[in-house]
Amino acid sequence: MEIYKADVVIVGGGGAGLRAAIAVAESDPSLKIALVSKVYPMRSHTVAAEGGAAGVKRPDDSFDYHFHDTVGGGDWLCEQDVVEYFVKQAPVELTQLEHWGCPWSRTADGHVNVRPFGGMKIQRTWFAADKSGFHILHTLFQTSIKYPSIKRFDEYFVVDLLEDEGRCQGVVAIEMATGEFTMIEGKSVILATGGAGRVFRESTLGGIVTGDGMALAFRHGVALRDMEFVQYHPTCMPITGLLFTEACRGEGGYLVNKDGYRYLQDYGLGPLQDKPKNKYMELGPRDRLSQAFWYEQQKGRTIEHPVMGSVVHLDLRHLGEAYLRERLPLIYEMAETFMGIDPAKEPIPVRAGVHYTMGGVRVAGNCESSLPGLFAIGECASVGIHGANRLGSNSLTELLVFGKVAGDEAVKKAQSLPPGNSATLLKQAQAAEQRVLALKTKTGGTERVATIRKEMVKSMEDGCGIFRVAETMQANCDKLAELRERFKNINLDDKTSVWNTDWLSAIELDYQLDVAQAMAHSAINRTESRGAHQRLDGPDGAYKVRDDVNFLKHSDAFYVPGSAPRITYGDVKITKSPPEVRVYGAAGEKADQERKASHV
Amino acid sequence: MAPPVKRQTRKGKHPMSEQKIIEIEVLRYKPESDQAPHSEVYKVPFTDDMSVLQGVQYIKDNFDGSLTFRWSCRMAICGSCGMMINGIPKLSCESFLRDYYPNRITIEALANFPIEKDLVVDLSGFIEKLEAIQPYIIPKEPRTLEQGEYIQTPEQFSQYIQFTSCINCTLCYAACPQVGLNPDFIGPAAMALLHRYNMDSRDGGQAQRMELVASEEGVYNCSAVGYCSEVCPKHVDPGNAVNVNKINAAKDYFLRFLSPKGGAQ
Amino acid sequence: MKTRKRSNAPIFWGLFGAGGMLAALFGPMLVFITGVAIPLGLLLPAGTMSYPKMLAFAQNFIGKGFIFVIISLFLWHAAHRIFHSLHEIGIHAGFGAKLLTYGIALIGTVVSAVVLLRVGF
Amino acid sequence: MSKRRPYVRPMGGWWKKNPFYVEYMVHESTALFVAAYAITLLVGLVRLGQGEAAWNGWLEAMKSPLSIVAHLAFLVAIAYHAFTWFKLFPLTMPPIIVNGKKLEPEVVVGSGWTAAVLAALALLGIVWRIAA
Ligand SMILES: Cc1cc2nc3c(=O)[nH]c(=O)nc-3n(C[C@H](O)[C@H](O)[C@H](O)COP(=O)(O)OP(=O)(O)OC[C@H]3O[C@@H](n4cnc5c(N)ncnc54)[C@H](O)[C@@H]3O)c2cc1C
Ligand code: SF4
Ligand code: F3S
Ligand code: FES
Repeated sequence: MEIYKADVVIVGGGGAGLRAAIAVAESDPSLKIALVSKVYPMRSHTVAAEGGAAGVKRPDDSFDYHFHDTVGGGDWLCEQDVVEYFVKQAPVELTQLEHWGCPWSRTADGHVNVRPFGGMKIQRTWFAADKSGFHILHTLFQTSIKYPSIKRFDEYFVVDLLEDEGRCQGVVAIEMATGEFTMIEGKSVILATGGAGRVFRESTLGGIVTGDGMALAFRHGVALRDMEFVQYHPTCMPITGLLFTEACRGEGGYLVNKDGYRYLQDYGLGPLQDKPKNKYMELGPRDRLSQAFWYEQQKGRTIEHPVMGSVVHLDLRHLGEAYLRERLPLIYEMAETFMGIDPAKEPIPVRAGVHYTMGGVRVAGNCESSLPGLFAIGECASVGIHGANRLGSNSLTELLVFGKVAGDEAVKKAQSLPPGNSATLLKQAQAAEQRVLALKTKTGGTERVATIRKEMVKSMEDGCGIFRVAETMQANCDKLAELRERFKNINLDDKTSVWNTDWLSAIELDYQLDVAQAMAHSAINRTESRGAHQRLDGPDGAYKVRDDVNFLKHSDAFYVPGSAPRITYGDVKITKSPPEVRVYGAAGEKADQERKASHV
Repeated sequence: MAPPVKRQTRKGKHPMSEQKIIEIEVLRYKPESDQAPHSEVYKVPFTDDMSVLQGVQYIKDNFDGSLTFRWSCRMAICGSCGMMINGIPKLSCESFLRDYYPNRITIEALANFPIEKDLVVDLSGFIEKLEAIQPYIIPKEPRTLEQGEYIQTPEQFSQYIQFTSCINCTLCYAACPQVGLNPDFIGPAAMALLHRYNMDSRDGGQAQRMELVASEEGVYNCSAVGYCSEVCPKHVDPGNAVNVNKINAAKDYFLRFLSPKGGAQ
Repeated sequence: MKTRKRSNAPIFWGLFGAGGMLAALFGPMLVFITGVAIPLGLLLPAGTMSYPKMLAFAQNFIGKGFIFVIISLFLWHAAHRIFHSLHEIGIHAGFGAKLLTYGIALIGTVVSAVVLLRVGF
Repeated sequence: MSKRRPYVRPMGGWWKKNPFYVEYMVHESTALFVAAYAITLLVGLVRLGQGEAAWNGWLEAMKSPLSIVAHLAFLVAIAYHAFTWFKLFPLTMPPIIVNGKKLEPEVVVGSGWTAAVLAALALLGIVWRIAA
């Protein structure tokens, strides 16, 4: 086995991982950084983010507004002290990115421009046309090349964490090009492996978004927090799940049902607005919009299509071709190539699809998990800013803010800790190697990776949808347990070493099953409705509403080998925003005013 | 800012459901058992909304799990899924099976790169080239974060924005015969990225990057074939970046005799 | 960082470009005049290219320059392209290929310069 | 020991594989005609230097049917060279920005062709004037 001794190991080359790597390299150039990623960094799924990144920019905005939007948007399940830090750092980090060359869209006088986004009181979303994630990722990747202390392990697939003396001390990875194993030692390990949305069927996520880091930490006894909260995005392409960014609505797009009626006015988001108005109508939060879609479907007011299923229309026609080409060029092209639709002439059929995992590896405000030396950042982490529902454009900023925090913390660790015991670590790494190799070489199984995966995503979609009831959730839990069993009987078509993606996808499937179980069990145990977790059941429909008495709590899922995860609950940190009724549109504005009045 | 889309859109609009069968011929290569690549043909049922990538995924999921290819985003932005489709470098996620039916479609790993396995090529050379061009802002006038953002007028912005759209898909390398003939040639996408930084008003690194531009691996390997720009899915026009830098490098070459410091060594 | 060797291509590339431009602007008409119209007696007055006229042209500064530039740059343009094409069809850029292409262009340049100097001013 | 064994495909005959490349090779091969024509002119120049008889001999040779046919071929090839030379301008030249917008490729190419036609006519005119 190859051995590499680093000071800081970062797993994941997306926005979060790259930002952390740069933070370490800048604050102590003498530290050796290993940046490990199963794809070349610029392929990471951050690349797909379209809309933009939130950070206070305009004089009429304030940190306080951003704070309240975030906490309210998260249905009060946010760690408020962390949110306070986050909103203050946001503009600093976004400016830093500008200095590194990110081509943010500008106003005519040459300043960075901001656009409105759902659930935000004042527009504060920094954007680079509708390729914000792409530009952020490429800027970070290219900037990272400047630092010689960052050693990249591109197309290395991490299969286990190494733990000794009660702290995390490295990782084991497969070099995909050879199929051979490498042990990478480090005094701290930062997980930045992204989300897990691929446990669902119709999703906006790339094939690599399989929850690896979550499962890695989970198996080492770290809690996965708030896993039941899975965000459905209201405007996705049917079948493929590809995303039409919220910026479509931020720029003034309408959502209409089969009668051409802007149905959102019926769901507490009205009254009707002609121009985009923050927190009204189409600029309501995602959970509400996806739920409205579901209700429209129940009422038979969606458009039924033989192949695409139930859809509503995203109407951009009134914005005109020139404006669309300037502000939403990617969306324009996607509609043209993938659907054969000219969005300046026709409305785009859309439906809700899985988009984001609010939960993840539980970490404190300094991004460290309960396993010392193990950090988590980005979508794989739950640092506490998204609560029960993430606001669009907060997560790209999260990558930067907490990437920097974790990098700085990892530097402190690396500077103060002695090197680990290589011999012990190597033994562990070799055991991991044997375990993972066995999956490839074993014969006689009858199950295919693709079959189990297909059944898993179907079951998750049924059991953890926009609206949930105990019955299907239980069926989902049972199904996942069954699939866990069947996974043991898997057989690979490819038993070679070089670039064996059959093998890697089996390992991913193993991760996915763990993460899916954490989601399913967290969901069934939360007998209330909050943010993205909406139930329709309970005695007299008791679970349809928020229950702050019993569930103003984070859920923690713990790994139990060979069995369903154990779910426990932890407190939510509240500093200055006690839970209120979560309202938008005119009602929201009124509540805002009342709050202001009571504060003076 | 986006240049007009040349791509064809479908007349028949929404995907229809009837299933048809298309033959997909894939160039396979298993380094551990094959001496050289060989073709295999698969019969794949498809619907009109299916991309070539989905066709290949279908083969992997249903016929042969050992078929190997890169992919991720499915939306033409991550740059992983490039293949030669009927001899033309394309992103397989935004090419559609219906456009080839009823003919057989042939798929091969991107040209001009060594094949690692099946449709996966060795990109390490390309990555080294990207790293070599110093693809980061070398500040012209350093600025602190407290001073806020740099101001960039629409004119300044329009100078470089087009060259920022490169997704590193390497289709242009597969399209450029000079890359095939001389693998050391720095190539179109890397030059486009270099040009992107040179043209950015925040950057002052043009002179530092000249050494590479003007070197034997640099721009003069290009003979203006132009196919790189033709196949670029993001309208980056990398060929223009290469050719404009021939002019820059020539200026530098002759002017270095005049100026005391000169350009590159 | 790797040290890189500076390419000398700008010289050849510059000559190639200049020649290509001239050929594109004047090539077709020149061919037509010298190779078609005059020999066939079309269009232009008889004696357009008579000895005295041509000699005078070659003795005139502008005429001299024009002839020199056309012949030599056309040759350099062609040499550069042919050199690349040889490489492209698999005859690799060795000394032989250079001699055959740039060598001929150089000889042509020298010869035309000598003749033009010798016809006097 | 790594089991990698990257396979490098041969380049032989690459230019036959795609119509785009074939066209490239065709326009590159116009160089042969440019060279041949330049050599014809060079021979003429040498003859001119050798005196009137030599020059007239060259003029005579230019009248041979073989020469006429050859020059017609030069004409076609070099005209094609001119056509493609300007067609490549959007690729080979820095973009021209007018009022903050890049000049459309069609405009650039069109201007090139126009310039070529004007240059040819000017040349013809000058020759005419000198001759007359
Ligand atoms: C279509 C779309 C649009 C979005 N738009 C927005 C938006 O407008 N605004 C916003 O704020 N957010 C948006 N988001 C959300 C946001 O983009 C993501 O949450 C964020 O980019 C995740 O970044 P990350 O760095 O955590 O992970 P990723 O970018 O997903 O990176 C994960 C990294 O981990 C690596 N990795 C994973 N597993 C392993 C392993 N086992 N071994 C080695 N490496 C591994 C991968 O290779 C990759 O490099 C959007 C998301 C999507 C899908
Ligand atoms: S320049 Fe175009 S073709 Fe080349 S890598 Fe970039 S996006 Fe791909
Ligand atoms: S195809 Fe190659 S030769 Fe030049 S113009 Fe493009 S780099
Ligand atoms: S899969 Fe990402 S570009 Fe095709």
